[in-house]
Amino acid sequence: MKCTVQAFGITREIAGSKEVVVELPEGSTVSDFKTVLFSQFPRLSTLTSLFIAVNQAYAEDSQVLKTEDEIALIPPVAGG
Amino acid sequence: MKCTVQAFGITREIAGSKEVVVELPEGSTVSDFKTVLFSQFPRLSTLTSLFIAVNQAYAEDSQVLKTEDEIALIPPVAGG
Amino acid sequence: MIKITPKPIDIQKVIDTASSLGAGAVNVFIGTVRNTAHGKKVLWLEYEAYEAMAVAEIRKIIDEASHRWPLLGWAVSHRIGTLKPGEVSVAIAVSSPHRRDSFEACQFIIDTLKEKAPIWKKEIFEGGEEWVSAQPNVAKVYN
Amino acid sequence: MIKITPKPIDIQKVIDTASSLGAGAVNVFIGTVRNTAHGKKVLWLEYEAYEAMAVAEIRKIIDEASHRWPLLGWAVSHRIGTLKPGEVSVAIAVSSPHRRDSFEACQFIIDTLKEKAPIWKKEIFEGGEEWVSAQPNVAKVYN
Repeated sequence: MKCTVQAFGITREIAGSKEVVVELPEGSTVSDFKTVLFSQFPRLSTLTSLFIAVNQAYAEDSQVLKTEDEIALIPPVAGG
Repeated sequence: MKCTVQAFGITREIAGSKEVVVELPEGSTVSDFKTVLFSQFPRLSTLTSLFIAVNQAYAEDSQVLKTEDEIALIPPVAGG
Repeated sequence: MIKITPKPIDIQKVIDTASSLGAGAVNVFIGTVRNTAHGKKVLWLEYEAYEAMAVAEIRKIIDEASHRWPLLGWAVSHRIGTLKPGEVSVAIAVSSPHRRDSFEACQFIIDTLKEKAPIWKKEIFEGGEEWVSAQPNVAKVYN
Repeated sequence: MIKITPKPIDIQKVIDTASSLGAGAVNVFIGTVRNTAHGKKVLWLEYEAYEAMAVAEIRKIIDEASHRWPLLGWAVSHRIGTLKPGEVSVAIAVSSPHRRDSFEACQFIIDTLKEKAPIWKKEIFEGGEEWVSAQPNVAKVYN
């Protein structure tokens, strides 16, 4: 399946775009997604941390992704 | 010596006036002053506490009063 | 800025006075008149201060706070006179490089102000009135 | 009120939104842009948010705070876009019957917001720029 992923902050700059497309086998988990993502954008693995948001909430590594999910890259936050 | 004393809050209402005059022997302390004050206005001794301010600062019971001192009655405070 | 005033408190001015370009944090405490106390409806409050001494005591509190926390700015404004429920009785603002210090210092200032500053309030209820904390055997009011 | 906005934050409005007639205390935290970080002069900051999720995360934080403390009102406004030193990046206000709760709840909200809300900032220095906290081996900035 083809996932369109929103990228914010430093991940947006590393990806060079607000959105990145990642091709994943059906039934992939968040953890699988990160493996593919890091191979596609190796610099993302140098961040202090990288969380994945699914449908506007922090996702566990074991969560299974579906085509219709809203996925986003959450590098270390620094609000306030 | 004659001390003119400022009264605030409930002490002003008990004294019935913003200022009360207390006659004291020379060399009197804050403690002596309170004794005379309580005999003059017995209801003042029913307050939760009564501090005496001398020259705009809290005074110890042992402090000796002088004619030129600015004296004030400080019933329990409740600012804020 | 330490101010004892019969006029409504300008909170934005208190904040602006306390702010600093080197600060990352401003903490502000605002005391407001509650519409109830001891289960009774409050009609209004009468605040009274020994103004010169109140300013002197608040200055001591600020000096102590500045000694204990790295404050970059501060302001305290306390209202006197007649206040209705919802009105602002006191506004305190402090700024510091980091936020924890601003919280701690602001809380210290209001806690100590309530303990030391010669300011009094009388609550006027329906059918009664009372100088807060002045007499024993009367429920204490905290805010 | 939870607001993520590119416009300057109206602090008085945040306070008014959080205020309540039953409250004796309002605590307000204001985050401001510092003019230095890691000893370097900050020219400006760029704030960016994943807006829908930021609002959702802040709502969870408010729910948790409302569960832990007796809050009567609250408001959170976070700015995004370009901010210069001295400008307000975030304002949080909470009201409660008694003051200690307002301090604790407000501090909990800003602490947790900084930890959880998907908001990012890039510091632009003279001769460089940096996404705060994003990469290891770079001094962290707290405010």
